[in-house]
Amino acid sequence: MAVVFQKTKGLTDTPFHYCPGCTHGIVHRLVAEVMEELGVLDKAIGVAPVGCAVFAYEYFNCDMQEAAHGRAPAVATGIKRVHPDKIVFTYQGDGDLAAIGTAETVHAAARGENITVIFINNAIYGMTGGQMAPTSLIGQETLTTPYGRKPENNGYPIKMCEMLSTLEGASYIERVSVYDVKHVLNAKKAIKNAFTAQINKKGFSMIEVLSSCPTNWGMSPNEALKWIKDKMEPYYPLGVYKNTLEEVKQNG
Amino acid sequence: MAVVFQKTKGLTDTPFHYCPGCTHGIVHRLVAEVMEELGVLDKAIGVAPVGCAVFAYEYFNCDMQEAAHGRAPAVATGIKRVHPDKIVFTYQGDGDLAAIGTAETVHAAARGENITVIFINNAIYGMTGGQMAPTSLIGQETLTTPYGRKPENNGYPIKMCEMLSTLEGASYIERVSVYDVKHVLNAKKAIKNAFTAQINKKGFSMIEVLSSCPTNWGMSPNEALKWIKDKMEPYYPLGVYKNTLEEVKQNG
Amino acid sequence: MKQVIFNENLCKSCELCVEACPKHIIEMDKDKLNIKGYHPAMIREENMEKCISCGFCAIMCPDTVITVIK
Amino acid sequence: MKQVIFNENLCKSCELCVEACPKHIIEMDKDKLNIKGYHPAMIREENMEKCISCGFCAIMCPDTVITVIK
Amino acid sequence: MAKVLMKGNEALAEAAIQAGCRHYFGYPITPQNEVTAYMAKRMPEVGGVFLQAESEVSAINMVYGAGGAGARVLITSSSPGISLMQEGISYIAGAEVPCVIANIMRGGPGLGGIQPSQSDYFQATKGGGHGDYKLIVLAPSTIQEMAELVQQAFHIADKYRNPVMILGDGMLGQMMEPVDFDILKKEENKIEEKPWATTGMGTRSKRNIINSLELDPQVLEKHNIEIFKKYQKAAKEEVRYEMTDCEEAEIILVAYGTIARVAKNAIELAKRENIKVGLIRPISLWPFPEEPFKKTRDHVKAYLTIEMSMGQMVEDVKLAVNGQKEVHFYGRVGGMVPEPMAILEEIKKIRGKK
Amino acid sequence: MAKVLMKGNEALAEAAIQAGCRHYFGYPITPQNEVTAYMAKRMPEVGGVFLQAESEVSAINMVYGAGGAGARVLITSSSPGISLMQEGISYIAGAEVPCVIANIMRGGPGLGGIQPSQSDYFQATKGGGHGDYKLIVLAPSTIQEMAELVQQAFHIADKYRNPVMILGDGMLGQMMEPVDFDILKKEENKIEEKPWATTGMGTRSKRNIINSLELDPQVLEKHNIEIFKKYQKAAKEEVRYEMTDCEEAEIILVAYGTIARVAKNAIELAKRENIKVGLIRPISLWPFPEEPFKKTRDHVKAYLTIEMSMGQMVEDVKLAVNGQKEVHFYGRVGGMVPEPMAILEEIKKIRGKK
Amino acid sequence: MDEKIIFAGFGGQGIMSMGLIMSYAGMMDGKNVSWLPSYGPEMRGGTANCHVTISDEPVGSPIINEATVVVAMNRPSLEKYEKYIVPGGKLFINTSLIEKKAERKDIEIYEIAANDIANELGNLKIANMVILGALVRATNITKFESVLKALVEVLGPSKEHLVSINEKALKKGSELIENLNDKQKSHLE
Amino acid sequence: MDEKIIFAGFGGQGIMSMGLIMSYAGMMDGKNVSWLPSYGPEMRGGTANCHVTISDEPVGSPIINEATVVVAMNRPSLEKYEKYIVPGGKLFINTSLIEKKAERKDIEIYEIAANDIANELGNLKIANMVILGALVRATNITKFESVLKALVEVLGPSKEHLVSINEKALKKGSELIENLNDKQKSHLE
Ligand SMILES: Cc1ncc(C[n+]2csc(CCOP(=O)(O)OP(=O)(O)O)c2C)c(N)n1
Ligand SMILES: Cc1ncc(C[n+]2csc(CCOP(=O)(O)OP(=O)(O)O)c2C)c(N)n1
Ligand code: SF4
Ligand code: SF4
Ligand code: SF4
Ligand code: SF4
Ligand code: SF4
Ligand code: SF4
Ligand SMILES: [Mg+2]
Ligand SMILES: [Mg+2]
Repeated sequence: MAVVFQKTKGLTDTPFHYCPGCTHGIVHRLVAEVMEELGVLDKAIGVAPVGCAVFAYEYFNCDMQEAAHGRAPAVATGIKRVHPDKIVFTYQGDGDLAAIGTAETVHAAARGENITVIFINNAIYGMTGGQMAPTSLIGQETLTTPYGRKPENNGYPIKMCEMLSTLEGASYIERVSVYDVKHVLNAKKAIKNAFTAQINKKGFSMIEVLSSCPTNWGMSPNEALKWIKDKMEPYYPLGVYKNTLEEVKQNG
Repeated sequence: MAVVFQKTKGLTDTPFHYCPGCTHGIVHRLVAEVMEELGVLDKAIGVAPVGCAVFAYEYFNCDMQEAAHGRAPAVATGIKRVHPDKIVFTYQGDGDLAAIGTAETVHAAARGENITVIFINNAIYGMTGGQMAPTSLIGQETLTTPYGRKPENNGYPIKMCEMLSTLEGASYIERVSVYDVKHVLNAKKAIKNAFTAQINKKGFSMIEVLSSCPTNWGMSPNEALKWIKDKMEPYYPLGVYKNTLEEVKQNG
Repeated sequence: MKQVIFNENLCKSCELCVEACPKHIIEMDKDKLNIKGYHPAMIREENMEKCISCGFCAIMCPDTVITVIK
Repeated sequence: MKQVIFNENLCKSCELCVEACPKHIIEMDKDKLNIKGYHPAMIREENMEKCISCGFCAIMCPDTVITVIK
Repeated sequence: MAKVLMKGNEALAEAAIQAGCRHYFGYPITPQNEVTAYMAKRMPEVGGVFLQAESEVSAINMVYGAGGAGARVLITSSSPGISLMQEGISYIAGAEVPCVIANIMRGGPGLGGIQPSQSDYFQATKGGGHGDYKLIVLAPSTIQEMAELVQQAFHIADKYRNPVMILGDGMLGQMMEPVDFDILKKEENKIEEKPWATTGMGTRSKRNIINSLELDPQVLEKHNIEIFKKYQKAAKEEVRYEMTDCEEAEIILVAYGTIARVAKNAIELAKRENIKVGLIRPISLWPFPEEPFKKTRDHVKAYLTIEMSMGQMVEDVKLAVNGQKEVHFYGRVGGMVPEPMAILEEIKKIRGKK
Repeated sequence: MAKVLMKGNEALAEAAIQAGCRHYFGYPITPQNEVTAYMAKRMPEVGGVFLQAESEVSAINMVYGAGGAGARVLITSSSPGISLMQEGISYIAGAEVPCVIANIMRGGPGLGGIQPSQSDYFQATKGGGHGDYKLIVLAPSTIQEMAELVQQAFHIADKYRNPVMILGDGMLGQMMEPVDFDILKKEENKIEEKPWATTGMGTRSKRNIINSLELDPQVLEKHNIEIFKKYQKAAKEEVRYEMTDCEEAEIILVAYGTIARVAKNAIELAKRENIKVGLIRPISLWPFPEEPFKKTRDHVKAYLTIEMSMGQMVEDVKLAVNGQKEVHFYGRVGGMVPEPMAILEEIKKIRGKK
Repeated sequence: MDEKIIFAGFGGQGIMSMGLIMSYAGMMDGKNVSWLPSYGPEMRGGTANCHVTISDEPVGSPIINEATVVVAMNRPSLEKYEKYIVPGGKLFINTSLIEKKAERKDIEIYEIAANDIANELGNLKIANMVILGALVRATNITKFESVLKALVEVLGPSKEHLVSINEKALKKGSELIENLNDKQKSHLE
Repeated sequence: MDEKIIFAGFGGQGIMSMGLIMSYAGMMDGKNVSWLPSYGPEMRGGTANCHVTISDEPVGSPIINEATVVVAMNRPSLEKYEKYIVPGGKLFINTSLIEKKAERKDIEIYEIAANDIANELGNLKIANMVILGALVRATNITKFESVLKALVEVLGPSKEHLVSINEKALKKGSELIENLNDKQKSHLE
């Protein structure tokens, strides 16, 4: 009898509060599995965002700090500067990381702050009920773009990986998705690379995960996965945007 | 008798408060000349930063608003949305634009906000007496990097043109300098392109000017110009980073 | 012995596992409501043998409902 | 008539014009202090004719001290 | 338009539009999201601008820009978002730019919760930002009053060239009541010329400058004093309050916003037991109404301030009562709402005392 | 180390380091830049961390992270920068994270000026951020006291798991006086275990979580009440003040920080004219000292509060005096400093009244 | 009149609409009304409720601590709100989803298998209207015609096609009450 | 003793150092001292000043409204601060840069061509020390030795090589006062 799959010790027993089929759950599990596999749970300190993942501190089986909206990278910086040998990560949504937290994100990367950022791009503000995110697609209808996102009024969706990879301090940056098994497995590899970069003290690492919000997209969970693939992926190409790491290159 | 050079009507008669040889003065003049030449002084609204250029509102011969530190692009956005047919510009230092105002800068660009940003990169916080700027060079000694800027502690200097040109909303982005006559003339051309982009409603335009701060660099004004050329330019390559404009291409 | 175990009360009936299973053997138990009020996912006894223990269902499940044993 | 006019009281003695002038005819007036307490830039009468009215001095002057007339 | 049933947040938005507001900048936050959603839909219909900013910091600075440029401009948020605006608000007051800011309060501190609260009273009335400045703060108690006060807020903001704050709580933002927009005073919708605004010089000979910087202490002091002259005027002309059953009251409740409604229920309960209780409901929190206290403090036995906070407005009540009578406090926090019965208990306790 | 001549800003920084602070996050702003510069030089020498953040918003959140992770951490700024920190400060208080925040105040509102001011008193003491929380606020009057209070601030912050604010003005930051670090109480440098901090679980069995979110109103209310119990304790144990010549005083001045020094000069002037004037100098602004007023309000004729503001602390003075005696106010703003002679004039005016 | 009604159930059961329709109807009758929803994440998956006041006097607090009527669409709602009802008040229980019996003896209790009836009518989503129809008939808080008008208002132009099925459900609920025999009313003592 | 000294001049004239050295010297004498500079942009190009108090009693306000001594290193300083001096107080004027005469008749005035003397000593930058030397000698606020010790302190190890030239200037200033004849003192009436 062999266990093919069982729940990681990286997660607590608290059931997720996420909506049915929300991929926040998948990404949580991947991060937790990676931390377990790398053996860093006992020295990990996570930072939860304000967004649907606000309760992340209930789920990750390690010390956690809950940040103000957008400020997770600053909070993580504070923690990391106190405990440079601990593993510090943030878990953030697109509103959190790419709107209100833009400066904190850019400067954590520019500083080469040795932390890992997990960035959930679901093209919407999930928690507050479906407003436009900085990553919402052109034409996308949201609570605050009821006539569809228009470049003239709302500008263009931000590509964070592309933008941050122009910064020298960034060590590992990859965009992945979780819309099917293959991509989930690849996402996990990417997350492992990012944590490995941190363990090797290479500087700032970030994994952007194209993720779903069935509730606010108004779709079934499976339709939502298809929407990631059909609509998001073409605008947000998957791939490694920055990789300054010998070891990690072999890994990835 | 022909006037080869005389003071532009784009400037008021108030003498600049800048230190001797500070190139803020040159850039002020260029912006003012461009506005005069384009005939937009009567419909221009400028936004002054917090930084050595805080008194810009005393100098530009047009309506002006003084912004909070870093928030000039947001203030300009507010103005432009009220007066879409007026010419709105900001004038900002590197601390203002690339540190505290990072989010405002990035999102004005991402929105394709139809404004023009003049960005003075002097690799230092001039007004507060010479602290590290996000653009200070590695090894540069400042009040807050008394042992030289070290990547491990202070990260890497940010290249704003490179970063912002990854954004779709940016229409015209160029980096210039003013360390000699040729470069001053070229800087003026660039600034004209940026304003022209705005007049043609193309979206966000920004000109980064490598500039000097003799006082806080601890150099004579002429030495400081040489430092721009020898130290800054190699790290911050001059050139057009984004140009989505037919008309402007001809111009530039 | 081959087993796919559903921690029923965690299931939210999202059907991601259903779509993920290459053998199409997972379905919602329309006769049952779990404590959250959802029809949980299940595999009928008779279909269990078709399972190839690929773990895809568990990989796609957002709520770590599933354990796969070979 | 060729003229390079210095609005003396605006000058801060930075010497950027000095460096910019291809004819090396600009110097600081060490005998004079302007209202700001600086020795202003000047061109000696005898050097004026060397001026080629290129305007470089004015282009580099950060304080719009200089007017160039040809 | 006859009466319509509307959420407080929606009435806020609609009243602003009817008052001529064509510029809204905001950032989503519960429990005020309906304002943002309403504006996103409505503004394009009336040719106005709705802009979702990248943050509250940015939004308030857009407001500063737009208000300086002459627009009637609205921004709304809830507690943590309002905290982020404190620098911007201080700038707006310092530069004498009119605008309307609404805080639909939720429980704090920090991330806190999203249920109703009144624990930002100090921040709103004493000055959460730096420097000497005041907001004129209006606290509606019904949806109808929300509409009316929002409209007046724009008028007052223009009159004083100062930001005006609407202070409501999550309950007021979320609940629905009938609103009649027809009875709003139309004259307050008229926007007067703003010759000081940055509109581009055009043929104007003087440049317009919007600014709060003044390095010379003497000039800065003068500027401060000028601003405070406006506040003195406002303290005379903008005081608003409601008094209920105060003439013969033995105990007077003091409460604002939705809690004043709960207080009224408590008064009814008290009546049943033949206890005479009155209510002072400050509508303008700044300027805080002192008259009703002067009028009543001779005959009343004590005041009881009721808030959804650990005790904030109670300080202003004490200042107004000035030691003449006892001032008591009863509060619930974190989203808990005082119940009429509990208030009655408090009343009885006070009566019981000697 | 014997006495050294030091700027207030430098003494602040050095005292922090001596109190075991090894983490400083900040952003440049006048008139507190000497702290940043000093820390940039000193921290590497003692193996500590100096980090210039990208903004005050970011800096205060780094402080939240570092404080939550168990460090003694300092942040300093001046008025506009402190306004930007209001959300973060509310979070830190809500999550019960200790830290020390210094505000070296300058004139406002908005960009204002850079000369000394005391116009952030309300923000510091009433709560500039959202929600019910308090900072413990200490106001030194000399450089020596700056060093002592900074050291105590770290101790108090840890004791209550609450942010403590040092409230000084530009003058105090910029001036030099001799400081003797040897006389600081060494026990306050000892850092006690922080079993609640996020240090990585290691062999600990319970996860440590730093958080201020609580969606359940009942639980959030309880959390608020718990925090206020700490404040009640602080209100008993952390009250600090100085009384000078109050016993026989006819008029008592109330002033804090550097202005208390000016007030002392005014007392000397008054003495020459045989006017008996005393001084109450609150050292803790929150908790505000009420005892000195209770002790004096029977025999004194009136109080005169002197501030570099349009009148802020005067409200707390009034609350403490509770209508028993007149409370007057004299203030200068924008960087102007009250002069002893002008204070004497005010004293005479008050004496002249009936 | 001073009616205070609490509607409670799962998110998705149409709790908010029941309250809205009652409020509109009250308003059309010329009464003072207020409607207060629960909001935020507490609604996601969890319970939803709204408080509706319909009164001759201006509405005081919109929060209802003492309800004249409670509608419990699921079990947690019954458990939470039964105790809110004033003596003599009315409680409507959706027995399709609630097996538990009410405990109070001093109130009128109406047990309605709303989901089953809605199912029979061909649309599970109108279970709420079945109960609402019953409520209106049993309480006489508003006129039935007002409710029908309110329904049109609340559905709005985009959902006009749903008016008739909802009407049917309202009527069905109303009939249930009309047909009540004394035995069923026996809960009230 | 309760001496209140204002030093004023251009930025770059070493105004702050004069004040610092006096403060250190006072501290070494066991007095209470305070030093308050002007700061910020007002110093850039403009005037700089500092207020130094040296007193037997703890220092009250560090701001000086009534000075016992004023040092004016340039004309604007003279114009601004002459009126701050208490009757019988002392005013030091750098006549190298100030043509204007003092107006007060109720104070002691010392006119010193500090820049010229410094030039003679071979370093324009020590004009401030010439005046300081004179001040110390004329006022006896502190001991000359204390000033010399303070000088070493203020210059610090990095500028140790400048000690001797500064000392020279201090002594020169001191001598100027010693050599003062009655005629020169005639300003004091
Ligand atoms: C300062 C502040 N502003 C706004 C909010 C409200 N808010 C909570 S979550 C959120 C956005 C969440 O969107 P995102 O970061 O994309 O996360 P998601 O929910 O989509 O996972 C907002 C605006 C807040 N809590 N604090
Ligand atoms: C909120 C806030 N933080 C800090 C400051 C202080 N400050 C004024 S200017 C400045 C930086 C100026 O540097 P930069 O933008 O590079 O302009 P420069 O002076 O170099 O032209 C700072 C930090 C402020 N005024 N407001
Ligand atoms: S709202 Fe969207 S992002 Fe949030 S939990 Fe639900 S599905 Fe996930
Ligand atoms: S400090 Fe630097 S940037 Fe500022 S005016 Fe002087 S030289 Fe220019
Ligand atoms: S393990 Fe594979 S085959 Fe078996 S049920 Fe899961 S997905 Fe289907
Ligand atoms: S994926 Fe998980 S939660 Fe979704 S239906 Fe399958 S078992 Fe249930
Ligand atoms: S115009 Fe040209 S040649 Fe003449 S002085 Fe100027 S720089 Fe020299
Ligand atoms: S460049 Fe201008 S300011 Fe500088 S020395 Fe020449 S004339 Fe004077
Ligand atoms: Mg999102
Ligand atoms: Mg700069």
